[in-house]
Amino acid sequence: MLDVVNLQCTRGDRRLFSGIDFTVEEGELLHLYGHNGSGKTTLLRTLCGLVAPSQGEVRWKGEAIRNQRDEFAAELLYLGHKNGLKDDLTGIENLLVACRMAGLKTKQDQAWDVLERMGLRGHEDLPARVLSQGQQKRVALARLLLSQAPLWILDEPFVGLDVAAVALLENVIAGHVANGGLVVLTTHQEVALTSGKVKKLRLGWKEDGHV
Amino acid sequence: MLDVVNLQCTRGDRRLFSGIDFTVEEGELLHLYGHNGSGKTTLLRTLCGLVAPSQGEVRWKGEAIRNQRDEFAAELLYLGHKNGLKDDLTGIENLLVACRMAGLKTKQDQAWDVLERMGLRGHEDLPARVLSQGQQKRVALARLLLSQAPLWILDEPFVGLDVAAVALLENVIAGHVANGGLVVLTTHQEVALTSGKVKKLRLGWKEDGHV
Amino acid sequence: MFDAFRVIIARDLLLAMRRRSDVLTTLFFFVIVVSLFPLGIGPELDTLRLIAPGVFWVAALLASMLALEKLFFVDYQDGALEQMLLAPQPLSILVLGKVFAHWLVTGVPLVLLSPLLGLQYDLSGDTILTMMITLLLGTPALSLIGAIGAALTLGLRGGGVLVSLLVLPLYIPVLIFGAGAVEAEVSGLGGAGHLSMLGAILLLSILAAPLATAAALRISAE
Amino acid sequence: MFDAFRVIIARDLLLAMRRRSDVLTTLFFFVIVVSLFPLGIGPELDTLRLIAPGVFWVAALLASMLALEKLFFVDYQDGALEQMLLAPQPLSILVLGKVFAHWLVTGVPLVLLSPLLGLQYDLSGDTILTMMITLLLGTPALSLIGAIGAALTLGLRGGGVLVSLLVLPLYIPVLIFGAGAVEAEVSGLGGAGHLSMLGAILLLSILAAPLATAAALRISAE
Amino acid sequence: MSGRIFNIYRFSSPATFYPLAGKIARIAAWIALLLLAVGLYMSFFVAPTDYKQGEGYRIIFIHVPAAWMSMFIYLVMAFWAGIGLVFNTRLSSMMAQALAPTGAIMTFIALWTGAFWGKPMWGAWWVWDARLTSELILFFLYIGFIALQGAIDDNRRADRAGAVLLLVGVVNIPIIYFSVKWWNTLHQGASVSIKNGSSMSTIMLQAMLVMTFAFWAYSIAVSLYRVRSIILEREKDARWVSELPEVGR
Amino acid sequence: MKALSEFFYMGGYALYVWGSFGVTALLMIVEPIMVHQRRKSVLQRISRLVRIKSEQKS
Ligand code: HEM
Ligand SMILES: Nc1ncnc2c1ncn2[C@@H]1O[C@H](COP(=O)(O)OP(=O)(O)OP(=O)(O)O)[C@@H](O)[C@H]1O
Ligand SMILES: Nc1ncnc2c1ncn2[C@@H]1O[C@H](COP(=O)(O)OP(=O)(O)OP(=O)(O)O)[C@@H](O)[C@H]1O
Ligand SMILES: [Mg+2]
Ligand SMILES: [Mg+2]
Repeated sequence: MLDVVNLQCTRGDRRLFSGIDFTVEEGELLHLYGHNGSGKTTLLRTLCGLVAPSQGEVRWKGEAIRNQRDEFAAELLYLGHKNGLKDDLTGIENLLVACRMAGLKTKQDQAWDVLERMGLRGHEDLPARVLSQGQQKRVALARLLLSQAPLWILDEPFVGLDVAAVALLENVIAGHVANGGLVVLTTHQEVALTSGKVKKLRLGWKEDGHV
Repeated sequence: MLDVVNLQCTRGDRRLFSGIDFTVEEGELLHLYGHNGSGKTTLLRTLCGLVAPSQGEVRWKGEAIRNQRDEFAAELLYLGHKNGLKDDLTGIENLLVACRMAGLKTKQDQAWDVLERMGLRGHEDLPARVLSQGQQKRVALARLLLSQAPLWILDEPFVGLDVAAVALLENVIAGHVANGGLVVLTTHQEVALTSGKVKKLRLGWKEDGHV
Repeated sequence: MFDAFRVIIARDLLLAMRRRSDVLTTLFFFVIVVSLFPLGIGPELDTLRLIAPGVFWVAALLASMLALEKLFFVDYQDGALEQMLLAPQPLSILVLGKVFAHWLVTGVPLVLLSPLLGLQYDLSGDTILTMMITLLLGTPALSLIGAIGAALTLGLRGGGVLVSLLVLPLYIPVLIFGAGAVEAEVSGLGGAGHLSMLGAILLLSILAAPLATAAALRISAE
Repeated sequence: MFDAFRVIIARDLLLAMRRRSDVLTTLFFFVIVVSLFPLGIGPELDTLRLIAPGVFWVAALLASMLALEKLFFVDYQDGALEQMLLAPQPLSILVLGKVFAHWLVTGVPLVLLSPLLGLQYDLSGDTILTMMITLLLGTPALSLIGAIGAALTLGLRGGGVLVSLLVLPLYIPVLIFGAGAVEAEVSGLGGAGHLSMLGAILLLSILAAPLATAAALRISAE
Repeated sequence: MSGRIFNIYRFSSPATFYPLAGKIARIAAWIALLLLAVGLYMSFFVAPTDYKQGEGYRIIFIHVPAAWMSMFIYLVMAFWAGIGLVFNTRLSSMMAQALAPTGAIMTFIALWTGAFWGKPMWGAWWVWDARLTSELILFFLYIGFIALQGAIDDNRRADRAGAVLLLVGVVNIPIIYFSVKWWNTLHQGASVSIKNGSSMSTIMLQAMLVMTFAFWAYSIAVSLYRVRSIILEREKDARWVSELPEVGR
Repeated sequence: MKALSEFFYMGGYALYVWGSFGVTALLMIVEPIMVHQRRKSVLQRISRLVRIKSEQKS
């Protein structure tokens, strides 16, 4: 489904990576890893089409994503380092807006349910600004529970989450993969993904473990 | 050295915690934990004197910190969720400015050495803006290697670091504790601190593991 | 497509409601500029009446330029812009929605308040009416044109000046026709010609600006 | 203590150098405001000469007010302000340093450029000289006073309006004495009285403003 | 540089364009020097004193060519930027970038000489007249473009952002030109009409034309020389750059 | 001699005529110099790059 062909990215004067090829099929998870600054975030943003590669291309269902921007966007869910929450909207409002922008017809009570499942009961009505770091992340991740997109691209989704939330998120991801979804994620933490096929890809030329 | 007496903090309508008492002595590490939103960050900021508690007080060497603000500040190093890096300064410049503001007379080449130890060789001269998430964190943490403050207060210092950097940071913290320093930190990751006395404190009323 | 348009307008208006005082920023700035002049220049009504159209229009232009800086910046910083770029709708529609909401919040209050301020300058009823019409036609054009500049400079060092520098030359025709229409009205020449030019500029910018802005956003967010 | 003062000035100047164009923001804004008026009002030199002192001073005031918003905001957002609050030096010294650097970067260029703009308005040499002196005394006072407002509204929603609202009443005396001095000079009355009032305002604000600002920062950062 | 059709693709590669640009630049530089010498001689010694403006009118021989070049260069830049945006050719964006400083300097010269002309003729350094204003705005457009390019570190982003700006700006130029004109005719202001009575004698016209071509050649020479540096800066990792004779030392 | 000083006097317009021509000449001399310096510095940087590369290879 998602094919990456001979991808190369340059930032400033530095070539971050080149000649990257891989494929992610339905029911597969790709775990990107590598040391800090190896280019994981850049690669994920390239997969989404936010960064134009300096060489090579990304294909979705066999066609280059830059030729089918809207179609691809409809099948993609990307969560980056930044949460994309509006500080002044409450958790509920943030979730609803994000879903509707993605073209979903999410109902008010669905959103309440989902936030409760994410452990935000009693905090749904606070503006995102006063939520703790981890609670903000949870609001952002709640979109996963409502999404119908087959392809999830997640940049360090576990950062700032407590133990229980990490377990929940692992479940959600495993469920998506089991249902035939595709996931590409990065994380420095060890993550147990019980079901589905897990691929790994290491970025960076230096030895892993290099400080 | 650091005494906390009957501390209580309220945010908005919610009482985050109350009746907190503890002491951290030289050569001790306090590991704060608790679920997302339990008030860890708030507690740390109260310890620094950035947030005024609604009840109780924080004492340093037996005296309330709000009566000896500058003296306490000279013995304290706080690193919060936000890195405090200026986007447009390079790593080196950021480090030097931060140290000098803290009253240290750090030399240029000391700073270069330290950044190299933090694994930023070849990136010292880039503006912080273009560094990756983890590299920015490393620049911020480099201050630890130069600091002469006995009390370190660190809010989730391991977030975004790769495996090697986590190991390095654990070493640095352990070294500080072994030399008679005091450390208060929060983290969700399991962290092995080999030497020194480790105390733990759990915040939040709900069961840990509650999502 | 219209869904996305509606959602984004609703979101931005809600946000503006939440930061009620932000809505007032532009308006307040407009009021300050217009009211400070009598303080700086002195109270002679003849001089004031003479410079009124210029002062009003310059104030409107400055107010609009200042409001611009934040048009996309907050979305850019908290990552909401990335999500907009990845939304399955044409980006220019979303841009149009954002600009429209922005205008509702910053432009319309200014138009509505201008009669009150006109009294300070002892303007006649007709003049005030013409002034309102020019502002009504001109301010959306300013917002649309300004959006291009805001998108181009997103996340750049010193975005502030750059926006002004880039946008200013594009604003000047609007200023000239806007102030010109009012002056023509005052001097009895009739401002119809100027007004239709303003209308033409507005139309052109509705058609072209969202496309240019969308292109600029894609470039800047990279 | 002077160490910290020096470090913070050096840091802020370095930052300003990095964002070279940011240095220009205020300057450019000033130039724009001053140059737009002839476009809005029309090209008669007599009218222009009449309104020049007012236009220049209003422009300087607006430029200073706008630059303020960012005085502490960036530091607040990236966490550098927390580090400043925790530095082992009196906060008011740091504040004074920051404001001084800010004035060097935003105020001084404006003073230096005013003669050139004066030519556009066909002002005489004496008038231009008086204008420069008033600006030299007035702009640091504006920066110092403005810093209080900026600190008080830090991180509040809609900081923008609030700053303007809080700061404006304090700015108005500076505006009146500043523009007044120039006008007195033009009309041959001599602006000495106005100038000494400006000097007094400046002294007072050097003494009181940093303390007030430091207190405000502690409150806002909580 | 337009060349024959089948040559366009070949010369749109920086490696082939680089030496060609060097050659053209050298020729243009010599032409510029020659024409400047002739033009200056004509404008000071051949052209007669104007009966109305005395010797002061001689400013026209640089003012008008500079004013024309300032507008023409902007159009050329917009053309290159458009090509760069549509066909994604790096070279055309580099051309746009290389032309900008020269265009800004021409605009500045037109403004400066105009001001130095205006003082004796109109009694004021500056009036808010139609042409003056639109020239000032053109100067802002140039500075804006240069500032935008300077503020962006990434070359590709700078190219594309600059192109969007240039294209929007070029739409604006006729609007400015006519709007400013219209605005001013309503105010019979203090300004003297630029079209002064004295119809130009043929010899003056000839001198002016020679100067115009001199400025033209100068602009070509300088901008091509500059584009060579830009090419090198951007392609510094390419093989052909490291094999250039001038790099060896 | 007199002709020369008369020439420079420009019928009373000396400041304006020479002010214009002078600044124009200055700009047209400075611009090529700056372009040339830009070229020199680029070439220097590239030679350094090439040297570093060849050292790395050997
Ligand atoms: C700062 C002041 C001035 C500026 C910015 C300026 C700008 C320009 C521009 C842009 C043009 C070309 C317009 C066109 O070809 O349509 C031009 C042409 C010309 N200017 Fe100026 N000008 C200034 C002052 C003056 C003054 C003071 C005079 C003489 C009293 C003057 C006389 C001319 C003449 C004779 C032409 C040629 C007109 C033609 O052939 O169409 N300019 N100027
Ligand atoms: N303009 C530039 N000049 C030089 N290097 C740059 C520039 N922009 C980005 N980089 C480099 O590109 C890399 C960006 O990497 P990226 O953010 O993709 O890393 P990452 O793998 O996500 O790291 P982390 O684990 O820290 O999140 C960094 O090494 C950074 O230094
Ligand atoms: N104005 C307010 N009204 C209500 N609740 C508030 C307000 N401000 C903050 N809070 C609550 O206070 C808590 C802040 O907690 P804090 O940031 O200290 O958490 P934390 O333990 O650091 O969490 P994390 O692990 O996610 O970083 C959150 O639960 C938040 O909802
Ligand atoms: Mg990353
Ligand atoms: Mg926290």
